[in-house]
Amino acid sequence: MDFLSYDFLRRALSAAALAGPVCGFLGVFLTARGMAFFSDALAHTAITGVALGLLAEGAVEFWFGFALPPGLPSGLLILWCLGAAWLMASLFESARWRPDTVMAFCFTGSVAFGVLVLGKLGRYGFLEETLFGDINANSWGDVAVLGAVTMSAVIVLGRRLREFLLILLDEDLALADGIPVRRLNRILVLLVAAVVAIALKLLGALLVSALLVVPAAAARLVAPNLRLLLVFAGIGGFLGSVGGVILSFYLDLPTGPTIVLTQLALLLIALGLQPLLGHRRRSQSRGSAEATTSQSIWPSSESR
Amino acid sequence: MDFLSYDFLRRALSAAALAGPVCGFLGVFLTARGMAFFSDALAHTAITGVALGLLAEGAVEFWFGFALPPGLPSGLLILWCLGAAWLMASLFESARWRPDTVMAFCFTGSVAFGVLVLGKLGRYGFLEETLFGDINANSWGDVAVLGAVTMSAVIVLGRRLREFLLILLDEDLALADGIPVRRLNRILVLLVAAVVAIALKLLGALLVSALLVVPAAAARLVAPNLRLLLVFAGIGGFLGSVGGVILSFYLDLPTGPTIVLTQLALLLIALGLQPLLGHRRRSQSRGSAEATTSQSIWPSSESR
Amino acid sequence: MRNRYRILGAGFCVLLTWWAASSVGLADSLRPAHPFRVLTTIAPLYSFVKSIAGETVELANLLPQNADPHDYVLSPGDARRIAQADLIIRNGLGLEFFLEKALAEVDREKLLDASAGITPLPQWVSPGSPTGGSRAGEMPPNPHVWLDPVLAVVEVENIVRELCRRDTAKASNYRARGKLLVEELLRLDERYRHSLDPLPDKKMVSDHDAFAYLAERYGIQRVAILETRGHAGLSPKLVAWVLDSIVRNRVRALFSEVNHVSSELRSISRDSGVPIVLLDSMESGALRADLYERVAEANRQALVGAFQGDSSAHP
Amino acid sequence: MGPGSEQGSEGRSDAADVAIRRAASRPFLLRTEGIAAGYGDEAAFEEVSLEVFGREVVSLIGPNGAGKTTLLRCLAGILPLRQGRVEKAFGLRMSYLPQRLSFDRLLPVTVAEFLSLRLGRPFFRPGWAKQERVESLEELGVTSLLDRRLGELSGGERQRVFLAAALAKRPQLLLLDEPATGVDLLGAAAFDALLHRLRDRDGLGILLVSHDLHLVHHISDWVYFLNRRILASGPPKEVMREDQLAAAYQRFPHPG
Amino acid sequence: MGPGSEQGSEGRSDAADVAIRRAASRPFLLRTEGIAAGYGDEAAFEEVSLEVFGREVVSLIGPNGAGKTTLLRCLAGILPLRQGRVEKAFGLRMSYLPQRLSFDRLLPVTVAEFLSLRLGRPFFRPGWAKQERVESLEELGVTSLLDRRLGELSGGERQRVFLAAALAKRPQLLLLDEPATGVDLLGAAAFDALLHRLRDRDGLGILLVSHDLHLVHHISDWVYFLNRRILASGPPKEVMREDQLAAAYQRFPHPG
Ligand SMILES: Nc1ncnc2c1ncn2[C@@H]1O[C@H](COP(=O)(O)OP(=O)(O)OP(=O)(O)O)[C@@H](O)[C@H]1O
Ligand SMILES: Nc1ncnc2c1ncn2[C@@H]1O[C@H](COP(=O)(O)OP(=O)(O)OP(=O)(O)O)[C@@H](O)[C@H]1O
Ligand SMILES: [Mg+2]
Ligand SMILES: [Mg+2]
Ligand SMILES: [Zn+2]
Repeated sequence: MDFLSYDFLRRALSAAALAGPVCGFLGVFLTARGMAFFSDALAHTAITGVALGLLAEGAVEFWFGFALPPGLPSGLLILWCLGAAWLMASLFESARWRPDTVMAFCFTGSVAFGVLVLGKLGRYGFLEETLFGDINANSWGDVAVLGAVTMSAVIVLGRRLREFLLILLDEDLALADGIPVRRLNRILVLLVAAVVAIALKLLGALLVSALLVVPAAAARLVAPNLRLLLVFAGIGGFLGSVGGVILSFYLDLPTGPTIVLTQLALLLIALGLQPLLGHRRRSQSRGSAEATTSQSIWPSSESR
Repeated sequence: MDFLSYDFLRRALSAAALAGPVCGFLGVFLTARGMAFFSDALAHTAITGVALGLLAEGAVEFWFGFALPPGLPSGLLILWCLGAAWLMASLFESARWRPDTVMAFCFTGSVAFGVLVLGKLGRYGFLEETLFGDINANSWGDVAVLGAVTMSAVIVLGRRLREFLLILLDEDLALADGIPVRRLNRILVLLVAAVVAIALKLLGALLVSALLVVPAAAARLVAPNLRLLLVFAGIGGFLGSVGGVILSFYLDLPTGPTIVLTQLALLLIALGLQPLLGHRRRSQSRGSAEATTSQSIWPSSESR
Repeated sequence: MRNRYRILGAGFCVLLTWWAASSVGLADSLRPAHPFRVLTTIAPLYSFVKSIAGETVELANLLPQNADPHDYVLSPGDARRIAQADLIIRNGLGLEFFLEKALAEVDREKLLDASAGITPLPQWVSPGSPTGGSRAGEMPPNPHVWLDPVLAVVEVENIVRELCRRDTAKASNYRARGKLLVEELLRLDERYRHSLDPLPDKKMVSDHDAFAYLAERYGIQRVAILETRGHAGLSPKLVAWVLDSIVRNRVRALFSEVNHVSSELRSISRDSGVPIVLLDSMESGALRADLYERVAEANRQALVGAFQGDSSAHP
Repeated sequence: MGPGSEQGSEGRSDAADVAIRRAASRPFLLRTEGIAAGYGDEAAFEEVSLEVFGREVVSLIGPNGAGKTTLLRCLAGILPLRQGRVEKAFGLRMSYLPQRLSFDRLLPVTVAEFLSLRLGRPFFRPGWAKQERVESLEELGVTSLLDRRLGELSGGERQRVFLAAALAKRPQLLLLDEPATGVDLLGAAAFDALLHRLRDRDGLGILLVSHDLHLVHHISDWVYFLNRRILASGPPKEVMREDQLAAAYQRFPHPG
Repeated sequence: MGPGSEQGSEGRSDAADVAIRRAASRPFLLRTEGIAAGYGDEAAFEEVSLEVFGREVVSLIGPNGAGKTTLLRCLAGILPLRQGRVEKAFGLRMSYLPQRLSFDRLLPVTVAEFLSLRLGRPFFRPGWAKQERVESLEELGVTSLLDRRLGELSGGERQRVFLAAALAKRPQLLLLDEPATGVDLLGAAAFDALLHRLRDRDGLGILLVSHDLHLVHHISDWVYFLNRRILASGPPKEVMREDQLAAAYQRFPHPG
């Protein structure tokens, strides 16, 4: 395989292979709660994060006389995203607004503030970088951080899957079953934030939400049940992002948009597959309808 | 007033005064249906619109040998936005996805496609323009188009307010009452699309959703009922956008972000006012609780 | 049973991930012998190298025609070209922001800043803004040095020196052709001087500060620059100040570039009645050896035309 | 008449008699002929033919999942028909109370505003609800809730509000899907009295879906028993005798 | 005993007697002491002190908006208390059935998956629900719904599923908020039988909120009458005599 001889492509592929499935999986949770734009909003708050980072850099240089390394380091960006996610999660719980409203004003507010500050500082370059990202410019260090985040996401989700899914179904029921809903919600949001903070470097704020939303949306088309929804979303995320990297190499296109368009192609394929699978689902539910009519008219009388 | 001597500022002020209240008003409908990001998604599809416009321009020049006026003309942009809104509205009705999921993949798909094409054409300048817009660069023609759209929005909403609000409350109930829910939903979506297409030139895709979402979110904080919610959202939209233009002149800041931050400042003021108004509301509902307890224990027995 | 397939599928994904991640350890591919590979970032540098080295080097340029260096995003092809290049020639002074990340992995030895040794001008700060004047010193440098033919000579000399050092076998060839190019550039400078010096009242309002060095060299006063690229709109105060300055200074032309005329400049042109004259910063020009001479000549004629006032659009 | 007017058994002339008397004395409102509808590819009900006249309460009973809600949604015009046709009296005004209510609980709609919207009263001056004494609002205890927000009502209060709004619309035909769900004892009694009054005084036709067979038996003029198809129909006294019902269930596991 | 054990009237020793006998013969599960909770600044209920023991059905009745649902939500741990305290038996396992069910109707969760999640069974192999014969699933007719999606059930079917899941959890204390809403006749009968069996055979304590006073009267061992405060409590035979109830309503319009 020709493209594997380039180190930057190996990095890009590893990053895509790590981020793709985890994002797809997390996306199921986000799309089921009307938070499809969460990643998007979070990614755009990074603009304000970058702006504040630059301000802080300037302040440190001014007051203490030494220069920080330029730009907001990855570590700080992750911290920023975690903080912003925490804040938004608190606002979600305030029950005055729907989550998407909260996200929308955090989104626009951050963009407005960030753009103002970056404009005053004359550092628009960072804006571009945050909006578009560059998967071909990441280092093995980034991949390692991504790997760590992915691992922790997998571990947390794996161990708490039942709880997370119950919360997804009905928060009240989950609370009554003694599940720490608030805590798990926060954990989920922070996981997404960490993944987004890193995916940001790969795809940029404008496209990162595709990684989370599109596989889940595609999986909804073909999954007959929740288990397969989760599995399909993970697989779709993997195929879309790894396939996107490979395609972008062979077609010599920017990688980020190619990944997104590959994911969307998967969505269209799922749309095409739907009639076939829909058929299976229909016959399934027809089966259960027969079961209903074959019992006596009051459904429960047979078992008495 | 110093700033009124500049023609471009008069234009900017008129545009803000027209777009602000209508966007605030429409925002109430969007935020109540989990469509806070609709304007955002729509605005970003404009990137693909611009890209296709450029492609078409190139094709025309190549095949027919004459050059079209550069850029996508306003008229075509509006048409594009209307088309995209129509498509999204059809997808909303498909009932496979939540609206925000639909918007998220339309959003990222358009950005990805647009960035790819604009990148290949080397016309990123249009991307900037679409993302950021500039209220100070509009012409009286733009203002006139905005005025026309605003007028039609006001007329449609004013005449059909009851229907629109019933649909907001419960679509099934509205359908049973003989309201053409589908048609009115489409009309609403198209109105938003037209307003967004024009607001795009003022604030750009990144910030346009603030015009729609923030006043409605702020109004929710202080409005004790639906009537005042609508009124406050309209007033908030007006104050925020006109105030933003004026502030941006005196503080020497870019206008778009300043409008958004002014709107957000109004939101914070509303948050501060909330305890006061909350007090009123409490005593109100305490009143009604007394009414409940002053009837006999079965609430309806008193009237029998 | 079906469940087992699902688990197998998931396991397959994990395996693929592992494979992709571990393929790092694969042996580096062997590099076959190849001609000297030079990579430039923008079209004017490409045109210089093409003039100096002709077909003797394998020359590539990063920025495709029409792309804007201020907000370019690298594609995997670009990353490959960077990885394969023996010498990367960039303009420097912050122009190639898009390269910073990618270059972090590249051997610094392979890199040449063509603008080395030039004292840069700071980026334009509007005197109209309250903090403007005091901040001039701390603004980042303006990278567009190549548009001044005299500074272009410095860049050409830098390139010739580096090529000779790296590719000693063809050094004399490079030096000879470099000399020709320098002479050509000096002739251009002469023509600029000849045609522009006699013209009075040379004032410039533009929406991209690409022509700062050129203006400095030939006595064109930059009245106002509305830097719109990558900006979230302008402050109305700045626009108002620009409008006032245009009237006060009797500016006779607004300058912009093909495909980059900002809507703000159009609006100002409409409001003030001052026409827009198109120049070319070559940033996104066609990849040809004679790009520089041709475009510089076209720019000269446009400038002369604008300042001679034969464009009778002035009110 | 036997439990089904569909079977051509010995009860034929008897059933026909009752049906003819029913039709003769009352204004025609709505008739369906062999309609079917459903979700996906599957029909929730099929071959349903029924009639509703003015000045009568027609009940639709049947087990969970029988298709009652689906049928009402079809008649209300929410769901499209698959087959058959619906014939309506000219200019028929209908009002529908859905089984599931869904709206944005955070939206600050007050009860008075909701009533204004639903009843087509002036939205920006909802004071009318307090001044005018609307019968159904008063009797269902909704007048004391007028300033409350719809989203913060208890389940039963909300049901009362929606029910009162549906009754207050004063249509010619009322479609009620489990209207008394979650409503307390006195609320249910008030509802019962209102139904009687709307039928007898105002001549409304009412199509009622309910699992409360006591209510159905006591209030209905005509009962349809639905389980994907109509298995039996007739006056409640005849259809709802316990032995008859049991027999009917045994006899028609697969209707048609 | 009179309709309220709260009043220190002539029935005092009688009421105390009954209460003592009740406590003596049954394991303690849960006791609240003067608790209050509500929304916003307002209390939905106040000064509520009640007890639930094992092997008994305790019913909570009261008008719409009385605070019954709010009280159950407090006991289930969903809503925080404002005042008072709740004492629970050590390691008490509770199961709650909410009055309003809300979930994403588009999410493709099957009934079997929901049951796996709710009952803590293996989520990726929901076949257990078909193989094992779980009593409450069978009797409430949920076994035939296992492959259906939760979002496409009818109202009554959905209520059956949630109810069956709550019962199948086999907790020590069941909190049921209007459990038989929308469930058809036979479903309600099955539910009734199940309640009896859970109480008598498995020794569960059950706190039931219902507007079906017939059911309450017939099944309860103890009844609390709530309208923001507890107005009366006692065995159903005593609290729910119609004259007594009516008297109680007249006597306590403003409790406390
Ligand atoms: N989310 C909420 N926000 C504000 N107030 C609420 C909310 N939910 C209920 N209330 C109010 O609290 C009071 C008690 O409500 P609750 O739901 O506990 O009543 P309930 O006894 O269960 O009534 P029902 O029999 O109708 O179910 C009512 O006045 C109700 O309007
Ligand atoms: N949105 C839906 N999508 C798919 N199937 C549905 C949907 N709603 C209902 N069904 C199915 O259609 C059939 C009829 O449902 P319907 O709601 O009409 O029953 P019902 O008679 O009203 O029952 P209940 O007494 O429980 O309210 C049921 O089998 C149900 O599972
Ligand atoms: Mg129903
Ligand atoms: Mg309740
Ligand atoms: Zn430039």
